[in-house]
Amino acid sequence: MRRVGVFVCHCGLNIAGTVNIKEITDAASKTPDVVVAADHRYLCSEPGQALIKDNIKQHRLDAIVVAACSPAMHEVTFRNVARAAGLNRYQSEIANIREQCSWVHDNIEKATEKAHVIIRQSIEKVKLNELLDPITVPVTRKALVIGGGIAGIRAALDVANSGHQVYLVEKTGSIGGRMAQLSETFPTLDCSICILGPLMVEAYRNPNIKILRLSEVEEVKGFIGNFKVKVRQAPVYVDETKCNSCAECVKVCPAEVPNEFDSDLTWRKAIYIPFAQAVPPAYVLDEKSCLGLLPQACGECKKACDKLGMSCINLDAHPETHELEVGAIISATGYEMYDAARLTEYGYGIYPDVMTSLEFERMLSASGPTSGIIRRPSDGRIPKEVVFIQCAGQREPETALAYCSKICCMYTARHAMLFHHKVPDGQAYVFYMDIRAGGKGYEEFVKRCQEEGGVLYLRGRVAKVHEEDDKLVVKGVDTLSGKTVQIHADVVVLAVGMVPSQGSRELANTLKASVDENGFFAEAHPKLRPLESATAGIFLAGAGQAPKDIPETVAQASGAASKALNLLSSPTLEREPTVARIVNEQCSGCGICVPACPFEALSMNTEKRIAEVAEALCEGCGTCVASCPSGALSLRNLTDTQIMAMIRAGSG
Amino acid sequence: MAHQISAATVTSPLLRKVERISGQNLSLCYQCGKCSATCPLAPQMDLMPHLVIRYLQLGLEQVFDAKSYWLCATCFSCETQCPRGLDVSKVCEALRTIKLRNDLRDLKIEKPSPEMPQQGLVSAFRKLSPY
Amino acid sequence: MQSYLYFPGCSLRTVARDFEDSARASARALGLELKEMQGWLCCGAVFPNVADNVMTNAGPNRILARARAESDTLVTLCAGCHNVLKRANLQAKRNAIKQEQINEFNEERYEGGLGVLHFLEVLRDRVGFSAIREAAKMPLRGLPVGAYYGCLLLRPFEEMKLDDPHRPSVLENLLFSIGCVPVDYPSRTECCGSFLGVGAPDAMALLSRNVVQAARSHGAKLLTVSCPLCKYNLEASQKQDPAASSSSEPLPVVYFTQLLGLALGVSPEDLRLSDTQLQTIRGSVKSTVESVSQP
Amino acid sequence: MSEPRILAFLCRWCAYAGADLAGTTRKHYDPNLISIRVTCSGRIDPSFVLKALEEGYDGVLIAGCHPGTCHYINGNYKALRRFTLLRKLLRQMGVPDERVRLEWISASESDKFVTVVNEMIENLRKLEPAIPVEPHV
Repeated sequence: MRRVGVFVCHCGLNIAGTVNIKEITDAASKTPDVVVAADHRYLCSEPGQALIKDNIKQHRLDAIVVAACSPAMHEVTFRNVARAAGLNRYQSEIANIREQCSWVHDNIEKATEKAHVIIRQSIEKVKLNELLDPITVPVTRKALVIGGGIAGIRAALDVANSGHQVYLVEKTGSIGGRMAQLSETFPTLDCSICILGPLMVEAYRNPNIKILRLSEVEEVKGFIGNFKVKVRQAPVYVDETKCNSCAECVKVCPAEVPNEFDSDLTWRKAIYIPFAQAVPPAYVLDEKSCLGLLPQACGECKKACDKLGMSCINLDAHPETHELEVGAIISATGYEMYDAARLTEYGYGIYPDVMTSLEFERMLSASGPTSGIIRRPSDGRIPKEVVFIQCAGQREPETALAYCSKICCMYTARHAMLFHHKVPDGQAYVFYMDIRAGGKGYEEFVKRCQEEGGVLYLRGRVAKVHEEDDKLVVKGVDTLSGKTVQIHADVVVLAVGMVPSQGSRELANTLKASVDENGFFAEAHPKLRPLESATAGIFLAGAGQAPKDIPETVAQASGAASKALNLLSSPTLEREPTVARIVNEQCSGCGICVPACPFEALSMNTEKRIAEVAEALCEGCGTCVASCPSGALSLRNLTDTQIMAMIRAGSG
Repeated sequence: MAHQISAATVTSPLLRKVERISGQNLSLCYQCGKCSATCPLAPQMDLMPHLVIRYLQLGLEQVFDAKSYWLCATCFSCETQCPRGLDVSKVCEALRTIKLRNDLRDLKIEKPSPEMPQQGLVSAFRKLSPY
Repeated sequence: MQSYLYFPGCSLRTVARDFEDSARASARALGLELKEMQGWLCCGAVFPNVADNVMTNAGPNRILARARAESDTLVTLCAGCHNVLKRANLQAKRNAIKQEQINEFNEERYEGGLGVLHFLEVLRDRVGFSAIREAAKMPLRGLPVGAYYGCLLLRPFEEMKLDDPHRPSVLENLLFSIGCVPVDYPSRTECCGSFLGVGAPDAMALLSRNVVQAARSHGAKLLTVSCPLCKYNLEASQKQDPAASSSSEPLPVVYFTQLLGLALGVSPEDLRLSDTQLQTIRGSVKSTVESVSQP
Repeated sequence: MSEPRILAFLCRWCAYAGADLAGTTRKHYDPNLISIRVTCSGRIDPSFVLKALEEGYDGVLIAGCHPGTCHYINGNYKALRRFTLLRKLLRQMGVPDERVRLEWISASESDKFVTVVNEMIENLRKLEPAIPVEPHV
């Protein structure tokens, strides 16, 4: 015989306006095992909570049901109330009579009847709840940051500066990411590498940060507080501790390939420095373009280096696997540009003077392929008329990306103004749909670009770009005047969208984190938990989670770092105890549950020939329970018996 | 006189009728103008294709006064380019259909050339006459 | 000899005999037979573009039903008919309720099961351009041709799925395989004016002239098409063009099958090529060869 | 004739949150629906559905996360597989398809939730009232 108390919240008129509170409170009080039922205008308020506590003590309750708003709102609140009154916190259940009853119905009689059913269900459930306590597990107080862009660097620095060790894993030969490629940043027109460079060096010099370049996460096992990570590092042919960037190796290297840092607008050697400010400041040997590693055929770089007595180059280097133990992981994998060649109406890849915004960005950069002079890729001439097409392949659910990349309005304004600065007698045109300039100083910046740059903004889209006598004919529309327009341009710049970096989806699988419909890392809650993935202990920063600009990225990176630090600050952590449990006697040892578990929490004990649950690994989804043919598995506080009781409670 | 906008605007009988006959959801249109930019006949139209949609969104009967929807050659350029998957040619067809079903106007053809393929004549009758 | 069931359509039996005859002759030269289907009728020229129209679906569905009785594949030539039949076929697959209405109306049932192919698809996907290259005994080396797609072969893209709607290549690849030099010009997928030639000839003429001019200014010596109505519009607009007559000869328009046939060694008479067309072709092929061999 | 009643098993990460959102945005739907919040659609044992039908519910709705978005990686795929088998069983028992539905409803798709519920009730109205499934059949 249980002693249950039922508490019904009016929530002002939110519930009381549609549900007859008196009727359901009376009905609840007559339910078997219910000792007391009471109501209050706002149960979440101090007096409301006091009412519950008083009743628990006065009636010696051993379980409570709170009929109020969704458990997403106040489940924790009322568990704490129960605990404060001396109950086990898992002896509290919520009956959601607001979001799923009073707010969605208007017939008082029907809503009252339904609220009563919902409360009955919760009573049946709470009566079968076990006494549980959170599980305590130890924490490895180190962090792993995946991705060495501005988000990863910021997050790594924040964690490291708090005294914890950080592994910063970067896929390419240098940290710096996309931000290193940019010329100036909006809205301040800071030189991008000038503000990023010092941070890169700071990360390199920080004794708590270990940078693993040319590396990728291969395997992640374990769980929050105790991850075991395997990182595969490609062969490091050039020893970064010895290399002094003398560039003798580059001079002799015979292999030339397009330089990805310059968006393939220039060439680099097979042995190269990713860019002038690269960190670690060392050369990289690109296996794919090297003329002969296996078998060694060329070796000119090594000879040149050895001649100087440096011996930094080891052509026999092998890939290495680092096994790391960390407590928290921050994923900061960033973005890449949508493939503009897929937008066939604009002729990217066919007409050399149709370029992407990132290519134009490189051209604006003083260290870029043209040393900051804007030139037409086709003939090197300085363009006079430039057309910028915003939303190229964006906000197009039927034809390309459905979403808005958020930064293009800003950088396009900047591009148009910088073009005007560099080519004063030139003319820039911008096709736009809306100008989205929300952000500190952003609207002012766009207006300034428009005014100073003499840019002609045309509200509409472009249908087609084609070549005509060494000009690009741009056919578009200005919807404000209702006229179709045609511009003979020298260069067309496509503001293509941001897409998740290649391999994000695979990494998400490895991390057991999920991605959204566009392939970006999914946050645990879009409003309230934007820095965390749904998997405990995996945090998110930067454009790998959603398109965002640099300030937002940096803010999110620091936020994710603080979340990680929160976790690393204590030697142990608590987890929800509502995990799977196995009754050994009932287990037939069939092993069906083992592959059903997505978290490898189930395994076969070969000696006893039964399955075992590793509680620390169990996330509590209950998939194994539904798969168990002998009923040996159950999910604590959501057992089959409880669900059956709830089904019955609802039907009568 | 200002066009009166009210709650009835968004459910105007005209809008509903056009949506039903064309099978298109006009609320998809966000007025980017790509249909007008791509329409080969737009330069000859008195109301740009995107404005045809806009007039309908606002329930403006004056859309029928335009000659645009008679000029639509059903080339589907707009359909191919629309980022939201709308087919403006179907909307034009719906406007023609409404007009033709209401007043049985006859297609006036200057003596067609003997070399005109049948498909041209049949298409014209199907598109521009009530039969 | 591989045989395909084939739908001619009205225009091909009257003003566009040159299209049909050249297609069947080229097919024969490639070892294919285009076997005319039984009991065909007019496809209706346009696919009903409004949602509540059942009647104009009657024609194409009767055709599909009758073709299905003979084969599982139906080949078409005219881009207009192809558009109607392919889309009617797709509708039968996608919209069961509507199909039932149509079948009741027709009292002749079509329940899918037919593949509708354009002859270009047969050439590209079944024969293959490399096989055509080998079979082209008399390649039209260096002939600069503007491939004109128009609308109905490509669009609505999601239904036709024949090629990239903005930058198609099937005609160019065919032209390559028979030695021609396809000309890239911007309006090759733009509308010729279609049926507006009947009710609004001036509107049509503006569009067609734009196509012709663009092709000419990019160096095309002739245009090739897959639709009798396109051909008529492109030719008629040039005849009526007051500006063009003084400056240059009209740009001839031929069907792609005529060029194909010529390259495969079919006689010009069997392809129904006119003297002017033939002169242009021979002139350009010859002159290009000369210009190459001169230095 | 009494109104048809539905029992919905809602995944707490998506469909339950979607149903909450319908509340927050005050989108009304038919009141003849009672929900049970589960951890994941993969938690749902086919016997729950049979039990619900046995208890006299006219319909059962299972709603989980869209493919690829499961909070527990792939619980929804397992739900789909179990559902496919369950469907076969239900057909053999003569239970019309309208009575049991599996839907993917994300936390933001309150509209879809409302549409699915209303549509399902509407479809159930057209059916004969349910004869409770005998547990031993």
